[in-house]
Amino acid sequence: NFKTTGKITNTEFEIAGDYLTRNCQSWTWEGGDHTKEKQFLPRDKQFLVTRGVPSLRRAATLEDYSAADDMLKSDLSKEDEGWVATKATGYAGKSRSTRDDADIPDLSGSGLHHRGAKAKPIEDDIPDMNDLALQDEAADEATAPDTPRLRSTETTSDLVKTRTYDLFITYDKYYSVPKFWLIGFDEDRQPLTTEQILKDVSEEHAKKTITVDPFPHGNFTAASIHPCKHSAVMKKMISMAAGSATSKELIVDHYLVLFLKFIASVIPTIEYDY
Amino acid sequence: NFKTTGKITNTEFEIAGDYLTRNCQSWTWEGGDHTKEKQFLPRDKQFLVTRGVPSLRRAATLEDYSAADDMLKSDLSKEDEGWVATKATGYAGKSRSTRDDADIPDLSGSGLHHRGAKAKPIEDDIPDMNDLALQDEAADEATAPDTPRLRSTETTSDLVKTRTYDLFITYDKYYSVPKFWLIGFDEDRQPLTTEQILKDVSEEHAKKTITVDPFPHGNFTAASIHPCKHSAVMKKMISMAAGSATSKELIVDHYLVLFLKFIASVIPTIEYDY
Amino acid sequence: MQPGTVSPEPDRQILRYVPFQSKVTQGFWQGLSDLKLETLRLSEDPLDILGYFAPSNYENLSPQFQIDDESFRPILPASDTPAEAARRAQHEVPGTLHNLNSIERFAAFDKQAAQRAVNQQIWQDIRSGAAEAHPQLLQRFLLFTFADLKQFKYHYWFAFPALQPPAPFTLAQPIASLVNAMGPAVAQQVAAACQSWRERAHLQPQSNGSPGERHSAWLLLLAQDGSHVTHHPLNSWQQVQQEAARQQARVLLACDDPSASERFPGWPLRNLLLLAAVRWGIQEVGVVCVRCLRGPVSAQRCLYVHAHMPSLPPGWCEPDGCPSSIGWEVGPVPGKLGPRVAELASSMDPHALAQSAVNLNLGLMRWRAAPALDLERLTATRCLLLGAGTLGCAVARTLLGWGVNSMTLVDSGRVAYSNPVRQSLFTFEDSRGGATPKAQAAADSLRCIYPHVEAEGRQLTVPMPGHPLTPAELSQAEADAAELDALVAACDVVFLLMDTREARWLPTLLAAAHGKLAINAALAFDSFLVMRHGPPPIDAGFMTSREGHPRSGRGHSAQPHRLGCYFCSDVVAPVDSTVDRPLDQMCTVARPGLAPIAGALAVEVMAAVVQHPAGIHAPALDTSGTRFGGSGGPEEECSVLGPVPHRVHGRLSGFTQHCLIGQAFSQCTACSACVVERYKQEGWGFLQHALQDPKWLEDLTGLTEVQ
Amino acid sequence: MQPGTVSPEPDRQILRYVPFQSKVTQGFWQGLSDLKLETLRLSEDPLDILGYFAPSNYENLSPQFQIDDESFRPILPASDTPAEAARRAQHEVPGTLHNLNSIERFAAFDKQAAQRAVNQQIWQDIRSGAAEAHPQLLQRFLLFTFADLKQFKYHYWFAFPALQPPAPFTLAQPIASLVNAMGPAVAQQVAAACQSWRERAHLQPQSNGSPGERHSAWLLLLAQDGSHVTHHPLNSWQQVQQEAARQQARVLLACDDPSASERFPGWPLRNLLLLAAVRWGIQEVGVVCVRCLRGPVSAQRCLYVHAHMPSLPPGWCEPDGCPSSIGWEVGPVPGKLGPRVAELASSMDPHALAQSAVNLNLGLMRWRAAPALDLERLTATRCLLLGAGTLGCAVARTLLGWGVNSMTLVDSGRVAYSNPVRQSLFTFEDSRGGATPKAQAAADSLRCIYPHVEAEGRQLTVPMPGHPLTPAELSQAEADAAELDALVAACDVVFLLMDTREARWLPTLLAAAHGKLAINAALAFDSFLVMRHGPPPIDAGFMTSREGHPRSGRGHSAQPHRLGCYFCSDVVAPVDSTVDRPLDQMCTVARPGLAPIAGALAVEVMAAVVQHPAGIHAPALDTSGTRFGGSGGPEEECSVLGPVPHRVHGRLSGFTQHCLIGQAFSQCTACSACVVERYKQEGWGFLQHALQDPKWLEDLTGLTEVQ
Ligand SMILES: [Zn+2]
Ligand SMILES: [Zn+2]
Repeated sequence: NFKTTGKITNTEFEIAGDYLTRNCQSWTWEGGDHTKEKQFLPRDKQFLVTRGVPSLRRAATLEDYSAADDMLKSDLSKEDEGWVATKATGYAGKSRSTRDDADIPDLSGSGLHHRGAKAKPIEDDIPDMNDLALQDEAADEATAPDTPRLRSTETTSDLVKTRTYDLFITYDKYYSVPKFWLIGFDEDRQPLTTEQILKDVSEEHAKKTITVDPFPHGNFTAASIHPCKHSAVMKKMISMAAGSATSKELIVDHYLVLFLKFIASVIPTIEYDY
Repeated sequence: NFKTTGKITNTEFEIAGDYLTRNCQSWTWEGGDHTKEKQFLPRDKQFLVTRGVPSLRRAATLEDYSAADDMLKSDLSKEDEGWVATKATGYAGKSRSTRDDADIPDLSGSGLHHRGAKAKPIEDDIPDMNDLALQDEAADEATAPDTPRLRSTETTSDLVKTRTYDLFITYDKYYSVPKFWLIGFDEDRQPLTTEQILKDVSEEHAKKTITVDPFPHGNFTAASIHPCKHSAVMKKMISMAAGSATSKELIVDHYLVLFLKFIASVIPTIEYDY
Repeated sequence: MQPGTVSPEPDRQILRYVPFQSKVTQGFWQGLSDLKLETLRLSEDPLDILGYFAPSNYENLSPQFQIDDESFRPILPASDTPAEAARRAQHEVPGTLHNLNSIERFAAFDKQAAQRAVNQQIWQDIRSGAAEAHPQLLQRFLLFTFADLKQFKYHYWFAFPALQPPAPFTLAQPIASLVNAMGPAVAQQVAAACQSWRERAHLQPQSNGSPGERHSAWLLLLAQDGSHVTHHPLNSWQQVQQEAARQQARVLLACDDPSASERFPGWPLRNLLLLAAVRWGIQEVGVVCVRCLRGPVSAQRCLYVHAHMPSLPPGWCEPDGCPSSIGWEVGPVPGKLGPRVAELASSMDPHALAQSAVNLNLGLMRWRAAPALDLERLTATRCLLLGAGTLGCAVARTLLGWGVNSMTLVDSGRVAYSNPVRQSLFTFEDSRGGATPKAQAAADSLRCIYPHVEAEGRQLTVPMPGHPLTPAELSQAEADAAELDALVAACDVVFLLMDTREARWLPTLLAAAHGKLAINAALAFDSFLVMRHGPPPIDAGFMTSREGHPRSGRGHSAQPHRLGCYFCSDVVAPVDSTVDRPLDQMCTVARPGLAPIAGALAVEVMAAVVQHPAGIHAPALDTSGTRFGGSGGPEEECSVLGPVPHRVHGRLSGFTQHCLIGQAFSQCTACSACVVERYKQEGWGFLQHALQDPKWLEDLTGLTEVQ
Repeated sequence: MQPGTVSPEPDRQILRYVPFQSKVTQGFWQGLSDLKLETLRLSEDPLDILGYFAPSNYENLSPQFQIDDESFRPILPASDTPAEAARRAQHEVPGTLHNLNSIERFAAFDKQAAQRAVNQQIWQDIRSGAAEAHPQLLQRFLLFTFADLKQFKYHYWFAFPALQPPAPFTLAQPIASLVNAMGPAVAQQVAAACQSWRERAHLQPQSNGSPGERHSAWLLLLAQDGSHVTHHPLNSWQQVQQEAARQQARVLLACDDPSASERFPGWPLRNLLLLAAVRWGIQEVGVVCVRCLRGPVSAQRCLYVHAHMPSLPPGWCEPDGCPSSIGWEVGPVPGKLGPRVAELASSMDPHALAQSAVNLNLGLMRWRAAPALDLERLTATRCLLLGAGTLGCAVARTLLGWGVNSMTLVDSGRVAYSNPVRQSLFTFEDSRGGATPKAQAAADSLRCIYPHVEAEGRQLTVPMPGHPLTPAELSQAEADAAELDALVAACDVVFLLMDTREARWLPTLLAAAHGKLAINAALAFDSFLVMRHGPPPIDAGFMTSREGHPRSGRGHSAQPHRLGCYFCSDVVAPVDSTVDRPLDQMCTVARPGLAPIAGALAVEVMAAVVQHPAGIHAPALDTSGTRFGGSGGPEEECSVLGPVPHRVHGRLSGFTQHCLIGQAFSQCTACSACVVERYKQEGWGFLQHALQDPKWLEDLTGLTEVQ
């Protein structure tokens, strides 16, 4: 049935979620705010989540289209063309592993003072803390060297501060499809604005498919990908996946993995697992 | 010009108003609230007024159509048919003088407790005034006998309490025509509601042409006849009046008299002068 | 204080006067309300106001004393204009207003003390000569009020104090009309002099530049032979008296008389006669009570009163010998003194005014455009709006415009930030926090627009086929379906304004089951469909029971005499050959102009159906003029509001619009007889099966065989 | 309090740790804001909250400690659900929140006292064994906040206290990856045991029924030959130690390590090592710092740390000998301790959220329906709405729907009681007292719907020909005309939405003079006209100067390449053969659905023109497909939004709609070259003449000869 409609039931969502968490352990089930529990899903399997996923590059800098994407795009009918972008990694899988980490040019401009035009020099706002005799603490010899905000030649640290994302998948009963949510954090682990998030979204989709809504299982708002065309796209992807000779028999368990491949074409910059 | 358009200028309004007040002295010019003065009219000639005009019968009981009305109606094009009612006295003049004063059947139901469904027996609301030793005053032998609320066989009074109206004519610059306003009072001289006023309006016009608006030269609201079709009707009336052999040369001075004849077809029950 | 009372001479008739009947305009009460709210607040200090009276102008009419919005002139801030003239046709009289703060204060206030204070003023004015210069001062009045501003209810009581002479004035001869008393010729002379006085008064500007004051009383000098009459102000009594003696002429008193009675003069004469007795010391006087007829002074209507003064005891006229007075107005009980109540909610309550204005405005439509319009039939139509989004808001607003009074809005959502710019019943504040249910917010908004509307919001999810329910959800869905059934049963028209096709299925079925008119509107990006559903299969004469399976496997076995529903066109019907894409199975992205157009058209289609004598059975006309349904009479083609369409298809791209007709389909999953009957018989049992398994529904109707 | 400090042995490298980088979600700040507003108010009492960390999961990523909306669980009202499990993948750590009321309090608060209190708690938990049973207790944290709720600005400062041993822990051997330290086979065994520990933890429900707690540290028992590894809870140290002695096995400490560094473990190891030193009295220990790679434990990424404990001076471990701590987070200035600021106006300010939601929603249109739509061109269009009645309100609302940001509304009227039910920007409250100017009320209402719109209201009367002006009114009319001229000059599109024909004349002329697009909508009882005016005569290539009188007396000398204006059809033009009654010269009585339809269509026509590359010169298509204007290319026929009509005529009676074309008329009184030129040259002098004497205007254009 999911093959013909591209939709899944809540039960199928649970099956596919179990498959995903087994195979991609960075994804886990959670229950969220119990006062917002949806009765059609088990109490401790309300949604799927993976946190702190790094995003090293902005969508605009991604030029390494995968051939599979073009294939996918060309095969989709006009009806769905908005959905699968040309400028995206995605269907072909983990092409990101081929990237050169030195290729992070646009991070140099980001950082603390990058939080929008409104941000005044932060020092102005911070009370004088000289009274607090903590200065010597910074000299603690057991503290590891400070993590640079961008990859530099400094050898004191092998760490990098970069954007990260918390990602969620909920079940949208209205459209009978999964719904994808993201909350972003900048290099200083402060929340990204929607505009900033859009830089991590394929240009084809930015400002078109992303909306900001209250997360149904928590007390926050998050960006989400509008699910109204998910079923149509999923139907295409399923038929293509089934058609390919190499693929084993496609069962509903694989639905979310396929779904995440599709999402990867929308948000090519976040290196989550699937 | 007024003959071809049915409209008059503010200056012509003044001329016609002077003619009306000279010839129908119950009409007078007034200045009203000076803070609301219209600059296009003299300060003491802002509007025309006649007060306390009696209305002895309700429109629904008037069955004495004048033949001239029918003539007028049949001659008006379909476009204006809403404006001149069949059930009205009017163009032919003071047919009311032929009325039999005994023909006031519907007044018997009116009176104090007729002020709408909401009115509780008024005694409930009135504080006990027994403390005020005025009872003997009522016995004053120099006070004339009480005026009955309806014509009765009682011979102690030759007066009658009936509905009265204060009538106003303003100039509507937007439509370039006079606008007619009315405030009604019941047999106890208390303000009539709009619904009650509508009983004095020809059935053809009630709820169609009457609106309630703030009076432009005072601090009250009043019922008024919507002026949007006045020019069309006046044009017809002017051409008919000019066409009749008996009439002298029609000049703009006569405009308001003609206008009041037209209004008499809308409000056949109020015996104002023209 | 009164040195002594003297009884009237027994052989003369006592002179009697008609009291004023007070007339208070809504403008006065409005002004008082504003004054109390903005200036007076809790002050009970007496206020100077003005009252107005005029000579009688119409026969038989009882005398009136008017208080209106201009009565407040003395206490309003002085404008830069010169002092106002008295109103041309009326006399302006000073008075004192005591506005009290409670009904108890109104009852307990020492009115007699206030009365004595006015008595004293009048007495002073008589004795000082002020009343000769300004005769209106004789008519000073008192007004007590209590304004219940919440209920727009005004308690009031007037006193028109008439100072009591030691004994009543009497008639030296019976009262007669001026004509009868003096003969037609002299009477005309007298009337002409009075008319001249009245016309002249306001033409003479006063020394301070303000217009002349119209005196309510004056003197007439009547030549012995009646050949000529001159008029003179009251305060020229001495000179006129001497002139009269010299010319052998008579001096008459004249006063504007509000009474229309042929037998009794009005109230103002009382204090005037006392002035004559006290100030001039005369024993008798001839008085012309001046009355008009539709403007000019009428000799016929004027009275001639020959009054005989009581003899004033010595010392009676001293300053501290102020007489008592009478003059309290009678109340609602005839003959009994007492306060009155004006209840002005309907003319002053803004809610009532709004209602009245809206009704009158609606009535304008019948005036010339649609005289046969049955407005009541429309306004009484109870409407159920399923969906309170762009379409729901647009429909509700247009219904308000038609005066529809009862609306129930159903929606399961809450107002989101992006809603207000397109959903015309919501504001940013509703979307704040995203917590306000749409149905509730929409109903609240409708009441804010028009407080009289009976609008109700229900937060409810319409059960949809193809959205499987878990056991936990079943009971909620059952309750929702039951509530929806009750809502449809209780309304006259169901509007289907949701954003998915499947959500329209159950309401379509319910409307058919209850025989209610269903109006459907659906949007695509730049096109819309607005349609009415046909009458239910049973009403349309279709057999009510399902005789086995549908008669044949042919897909197009439409019933010839019934219009279809939204779902009847799921298989292409012969009449409807245009594109019939699933208009709603996509995201609700539409050109912003689309929803207001489709919403307004939905209501206008409803209005046309409601106004058609055949109602839900009204025949349909398409754009080409082809007619469908009805019994054939040409008069049936139109309602007052024109031909009634079945399906209106519109496109913003190219700005086209067409009316099409789609027949009912006997295998329709929503309105066919078998579905409606099954629902009527089995209720939730049937629904549950259909919701959980739409395929079963297709089997049931025989649609499966058609596919 | 510290009995003595011992310096590290000089020959060993000091063990160094990567501090946490705090990560606070918007959900936490939202929750804190709500809590402060609704519960805390001015209370500064410390609050129990929760924080979360997990082992490193991605290479190179700095360690993070998360606070989010779930952090408030301890202080929210207990629900009826059992105690929550820790989040599956993360460790739940107790912390203390000090939310302070002002920036000064935030600065001055005695943070070190609070720090000492937490030190004491950790010290107690170490000494009592509680931290062995619940190792997360070692990671207690402190959070200081000041929430500026008006600016959505949050100051905060974390401390992750690490108790200071008498001397630093040192490395008995250099840090290495687990694989390098133990060889791949053993490393895999160890990693597998750690993975098993992690998976097993939450599967074992606790005795009270709540799900199992995932311990962040545990023990490993490693067989001498590395052949097998078992995991044990921390508080079984004694037994495991004995077992190890018996088996000749090694006991290793293991802990989930948030650090991704190949050279430094994360912060949690610090207090864990102190526990080992204090509680177990050991001198050295092998530690597996457990890290994952996208989920499962990665032997490659795990570190092996062989730590050497400092020797604890006698009495150091006494209860009252609580050590001091370090662990304040660095601020925005690298390397410098200090608070941070989160500015969340754009994600928490409802106004910002509304703007973002509306923009995103608009963007949806480009996604599939109209990818080429130039939204910016539309939203940047400055619109002037002449008339704020039924049409004006409908147009303004549809413009809002399109995201148009700048609107100026002009109306001279005030909101009447009958308005709100039909004029969709007003409520009953606006009509109360009848005092609110419509233009102002409409602009206010637009801002209530969408706070970001730039809406302005002007109370202004449009001068109209045929309404003669007195000398007193002339100067006002001149000022009004000048203001109108300036408004037209400053806008991009003029909407003509008045209720008289004559009021449209001057704006039509002004739009032509300034070359602005004019969109016109007019209503009759059940029909409407929506049209765009053609380009001005000069633009259209028409000769600009008036060469004497018009060329001929022929009435139909229309210019072949210009679309007409509203007044061009005053003489029947050849293309426009349909009924062209004066739609507006009657009372504004219309079917309620008409204004929303015409208003929406007016905006959609404007949108189509604005999207067309030729703009005001876009060719027009009528319903039959006839094209008028343009240079002829087929690509010119449509804008992104479809063909652009000239005149859209619609009727509610019969529900029809047609597009017609009307050519410009060279004798037009409003848009002909001679009129436009004269206005440009003479300004008010010309207008005054035309307004006072429309006949003169007819003479001027030559219309008189045509008549
Ligand atoms: Zn059907
Ligand atoms: Zn023109």
